[in-house]
Amino acid sequence: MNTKSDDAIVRLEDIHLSFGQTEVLRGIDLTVNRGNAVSIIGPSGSGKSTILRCINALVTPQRGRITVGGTRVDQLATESERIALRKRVGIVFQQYNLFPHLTVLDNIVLAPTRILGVARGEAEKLARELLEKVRLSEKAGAYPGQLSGGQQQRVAIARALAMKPELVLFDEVTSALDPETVGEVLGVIRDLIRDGMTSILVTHEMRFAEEISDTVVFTENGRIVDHGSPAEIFHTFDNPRIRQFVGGLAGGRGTVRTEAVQELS
Amino acid sequence: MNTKSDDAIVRLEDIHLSFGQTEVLRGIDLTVNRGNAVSIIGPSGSGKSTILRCINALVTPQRGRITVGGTRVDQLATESERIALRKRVGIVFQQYNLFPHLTVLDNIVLAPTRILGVARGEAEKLARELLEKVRLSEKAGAYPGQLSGGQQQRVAIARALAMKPELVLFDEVTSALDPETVGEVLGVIRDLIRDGMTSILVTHEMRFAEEISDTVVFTENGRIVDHGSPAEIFHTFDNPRIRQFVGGLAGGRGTVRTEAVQELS
Amino acid sequence: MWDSGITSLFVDLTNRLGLNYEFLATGYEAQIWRDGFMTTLYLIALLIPVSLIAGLLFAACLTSGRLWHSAPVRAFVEITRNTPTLVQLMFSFLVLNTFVSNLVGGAQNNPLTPFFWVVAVVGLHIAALHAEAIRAGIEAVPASTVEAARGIGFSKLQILRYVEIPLAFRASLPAIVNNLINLVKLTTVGNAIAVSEITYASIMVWTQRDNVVSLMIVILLFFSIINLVVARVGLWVERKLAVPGYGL
Amino acid sequence: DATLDRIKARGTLTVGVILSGAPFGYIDPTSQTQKGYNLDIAKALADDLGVKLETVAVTPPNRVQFLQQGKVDILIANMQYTEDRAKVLDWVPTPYDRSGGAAVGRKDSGLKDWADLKGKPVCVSQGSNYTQPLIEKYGAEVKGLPSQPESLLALQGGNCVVAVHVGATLGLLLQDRPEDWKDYAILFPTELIPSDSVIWVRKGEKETAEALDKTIRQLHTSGKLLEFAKANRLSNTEYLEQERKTLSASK
Amino acid sequence: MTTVALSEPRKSGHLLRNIGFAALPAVILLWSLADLTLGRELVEWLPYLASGFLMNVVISLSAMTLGTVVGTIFGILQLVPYRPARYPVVAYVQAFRNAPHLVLIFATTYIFPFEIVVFGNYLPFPDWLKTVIGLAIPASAYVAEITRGAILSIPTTQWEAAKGLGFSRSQALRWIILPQCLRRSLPPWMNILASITMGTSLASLVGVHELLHAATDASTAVRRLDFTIIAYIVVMAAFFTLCYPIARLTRRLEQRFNAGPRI
Ligand SMILES: Nc1ncnc2c1ncn2[C@@H]1O[C@H](COP(=O)(O)OP(=O)(O)OP(=O)(O)O)[C@@H](O)[C@H]1O
Ligand SMILES: Nc1ncnc2c1ncn2[C@@H]1O[C@H](COP(=O)(O)OP(=O)(O)OP(=O)(O)O)[C@@H](O)[C@H]1O
Ligand SMILES: [Mg+2]
Ligand SMILES: [Mg+2]
Repeated sequence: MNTKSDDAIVRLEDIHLSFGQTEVLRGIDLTVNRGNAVSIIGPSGSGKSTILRCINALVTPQRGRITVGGTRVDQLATESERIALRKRVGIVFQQYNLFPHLTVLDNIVLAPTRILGVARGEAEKLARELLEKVRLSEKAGAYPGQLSGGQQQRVAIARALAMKPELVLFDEVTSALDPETVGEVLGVIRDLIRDGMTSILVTHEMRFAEEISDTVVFTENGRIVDHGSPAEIFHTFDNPRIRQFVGGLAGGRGTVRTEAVQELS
Repeated sequence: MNTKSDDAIVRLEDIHLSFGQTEVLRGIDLTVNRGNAVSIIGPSGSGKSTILRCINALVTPQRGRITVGGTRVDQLATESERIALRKRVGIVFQQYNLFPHLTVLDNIVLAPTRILGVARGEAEKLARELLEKVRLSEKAGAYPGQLSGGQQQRVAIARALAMKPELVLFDEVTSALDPETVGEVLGVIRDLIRDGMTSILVTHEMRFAEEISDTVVFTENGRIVDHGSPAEIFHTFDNPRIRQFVGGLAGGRGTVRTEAVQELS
Repeated sequence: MWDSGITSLFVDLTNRLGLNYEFLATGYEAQIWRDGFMTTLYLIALLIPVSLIAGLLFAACLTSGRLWHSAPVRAFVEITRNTPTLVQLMFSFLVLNTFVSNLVGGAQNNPLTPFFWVVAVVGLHIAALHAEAIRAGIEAVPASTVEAARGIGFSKLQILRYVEIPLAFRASLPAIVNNLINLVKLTTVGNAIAVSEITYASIMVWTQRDNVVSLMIVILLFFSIINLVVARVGLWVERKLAVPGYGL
Repeated sequence: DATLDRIKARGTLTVGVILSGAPFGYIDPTSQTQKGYNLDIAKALADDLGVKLETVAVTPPNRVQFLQQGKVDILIANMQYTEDRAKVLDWVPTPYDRSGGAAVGRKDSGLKDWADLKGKPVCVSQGSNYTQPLIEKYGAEVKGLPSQPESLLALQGGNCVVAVHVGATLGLLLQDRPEDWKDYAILFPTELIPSDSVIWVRKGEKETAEALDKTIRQLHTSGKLLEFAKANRLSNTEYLEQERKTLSASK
Repeated sequence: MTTVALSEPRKSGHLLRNIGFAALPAVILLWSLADLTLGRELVEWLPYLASGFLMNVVISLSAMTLGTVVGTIFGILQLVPYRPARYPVVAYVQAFRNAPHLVLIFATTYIFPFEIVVFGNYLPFPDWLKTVIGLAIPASAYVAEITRGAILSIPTTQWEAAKGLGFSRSQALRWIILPQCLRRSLPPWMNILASITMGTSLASLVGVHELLHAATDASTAVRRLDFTIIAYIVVMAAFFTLCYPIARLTRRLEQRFNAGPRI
């Protein structure tokens, strides 16, 4: 089903996962190649976030194989092995990402210095470069509470990048933002993907997914019901369910978002 | 400027009011005849709520005369005189303001029994009639927290009516509601006005204002910049400012609301 | 510390107000009383860090998610909160202390003094209250912030150290300051086991001299001032740690 | 004067008694009433005045307060005559007992005399009149506990080398509960400030004191006091016997 | 995942709490059975101890009643716009919130007379009543703070709605604001109740016949070391049995009010 390739950095095979009684993932297969961007779309509760959390070893599936850059994630036994994996896989969530008691700079510097043991000076230098990349150089000394949602989310991305991950996971990073600030965050992600960052994105921004993805995956009910190039998924509409889903979103808030995206490109 | 008539129940003449440095009302003249419904429309901050609060003696203007059914409101000196006025003039606010510790029935019964000294049995009888009127008979024993916003607002209207006021003021009673419940509240107000209740409404629901008002007043910057019949105000568009204001609202959320209104009529 | 001239002037002046501080001019009573203030201050200075450190430990146990860590602390918290501190203190000093003595083979080997028991009982009692406050603070840290930290690769301990505790401490600071004010007040129970803090010293004086009102005024003033200082310092720390856009 | 009139007017004599333990005062568990030597004296005084007796339990820290406030009319509370007390209170001249402090401590403590207590921790009850001599004369480090049981527990817990209380109480305790106290003894042969236990009244109440004095003398001469003492197992009745003789002789 | 982890200790914690509740009485029972002479002494003294504990309950309830009435009034006074009425009350609250209970009990016992003259009649003013006042003073200061906080936490729109209906300030306070405060301030009020109840044991230090004092009396009379120890455990068990359910109820109410949709 998936394009098997030696360049695969992430490979999920037949992942099954339940929380108590509820089956959340019912056999997920997914391959992501180095340098690619994969978007996961699908209705709420279909298991999108859970897939990302499996890849980052935040949850462990009951069945199936997960390989991330040579590591068998499903077989990691100890917390320290899982931590070692997480250093290589960055993740950015929808909300409350930043540590509110630390300045922007300290938010970014904390993990490299405390986890990787990088010297403070070096970590700060990298942090400032990353802040430049996410266009927030002037906010280094601000606290998260003083930033808009979009700015916070960009800092969260910079913080994930500060660990120099091989792969970054984005879980609906713009869902909690007001329409005005969605564009700036998506702009930053677009730049990163153009620079060759491998990434998996869960998103509701269809236009954006279409624009930046190499592959789009549609999930429903814990299964991947369709996948392919953006053109195949968004324009062929083999699957009436996807048509309905994408159509519904585009008619609603999709229009507003698209403008914001285009503004920045 | 205003139609002077002996049947006037409310008359405002040259009302000026400032909060500290900010001039909020800069010469308001307004007359409301018994049995009429007057809508006040205008941009946010133009002083609409303040006009209502003046009529109800919740604030006292620095200059001008306010007469409500023979009482010189601007000259009321003591709190007890103001309270006597408020018994005759009901007001319903944007935030429904029900008393959360009392049931719906008790919310309605409290003021008549405690302030007017009506016997409990009689007050309850009236309350149940009013609940019937606002179509909430079955909710008499519920607490406000168990009701939807629209239901709460209808209870608030019933509560105001329980004092048998000569006049009811409505201050954007639907602004805090979700679109689905706007219609039911407007439906109740429409019925009351058709039954001959004198009322002044501050509202953003243009279609509704057009439908039920005898007079529409447009305020801006603490002044009444235009007034007339709904047809004059909404369809002649002498005033470019009003055209812009009404147009802007109609294009935005106006459409959604109109449906809700029509559903109930 | 007190020049005798000033003392007698003070005694004279207050005497005219109908207050009786004559004992200040005498021998051992004045000494006991002055030492009482120092002992109280010393107790407070010692108890504040003790209660905070023990409170942190308790909170760590309570939130560890391991039953064998949380259950004993939970039990202790419940007992200490629901029985009078005075009785706890007398029980500890008169009963537990004897057990300790027997354990170490006689009272002469027992290094535990009444002072120790006041610090232990009051300190741990307040620590239990701190722990509850900190636990509430830790539980108030948004789960997604913790998950974000996990996602970066922080270990459980690191998350506690760099994220949860700093945030929980800020959130629980008002409650902690309130507990510290209680701590200051609680030091007075020490008199029941002959720790010569200020109320003990005052009892020693007024049992001989019938000048309760005079002493009471001073004690109330004394505690008001200490608690004013504690509250002020708490407020200062709160301001110092305040983070824009977070909490109150 | 005022007190005597009031006692008569009310028909009750209110006596402050201390329940610091047998033989002087304690609660009897079965009847839950106060018993002891002090109580017997109080009863005899009330009977003699022809009024009812009302007793109020007092503690060393509050007894003087209670008397001065008028909460009690007189104090029969193991309070020995001292010059300091005589400055603020009046008293009934004839003592009803003579006692001093005894020190109970471990047999192996090696303490031989009061002077050995210098610098050592000593337990007493709060407000005890042994505090001052222990500190000023013997240089002991005094620890005042709320009452006698706490003081004795503190002794057993090793918080002080000796506990100093009224001799008779300690004597009886050691005698009655040999199991608990087998390692302990009254250490010093002499008593601390042996002085006369007197009945205290408010300052200026001379008449009351005189009236009561008459009764106390009578109780001495009639042998009643000695009888009470024996009934309550006071260990040392030497003083009472002697007093009985001298008073009878002078009569 | 976190939610899954959390629910586990909660269940066993529940069991633990109920076992814990019976632990102290169980110790007493087992010990009394193990040494029957001790058990007999204890049984003999139980009525006396119970009469002492009744005093604790009486003092605590009276002090809370008095403290609540005075505190509510003071809490309202702290918010009146007239400074001469407000400042003394604010000073009272600040001073007595910070004063140790013990010191206040000492103060009231020693400063107040033992009887008061009312129209030439001597009314006794017993010690326990002085303790009631000594504890009612801090209780009223705490209640005042709670009341003030609760009134301030009621949204101003409620005042406005009441005013709009024609309620006067005091009517609005009586019928609308205070009833809402009641629910908000119930949990903190119960915390004070527990704290004051525990404070009643301090009355033993001024010679009031309450439980701890009764236990001391008993120990004095029995003169057995093991009895003294078990008496302390009885005292702790009594307070625990009284205060623990209050604490549990408080926490339940807190959770319900925090989670509940209304208020
Ligand atoms: N820790 C958990 N315990 C129990 N059930 C969970 C847990 N986490 C997720 N679930 C359930 O698993 C299902 C899939 O959740 P998931 O968060 O992966 O969906 P999603 O596709 O990301 O949805 P959304 O678009 O709303 O974020 C949901 O039904 C959710 O309720
Ligand atoms: N109590 C007050 N103190 C100071 N300024 C006030 C007060 N109440 C209202 N204002 C100011 O008076 C102006 C008019 O307020 P008002 O509430 O009457 O406007 P409005 O037309 O009802 O607006 P909206 O549609 O937003 O409700 C605003 O600028 C407002 O900020
Ligand atoms: Mg999700
Ligand atoms: Mg308004």
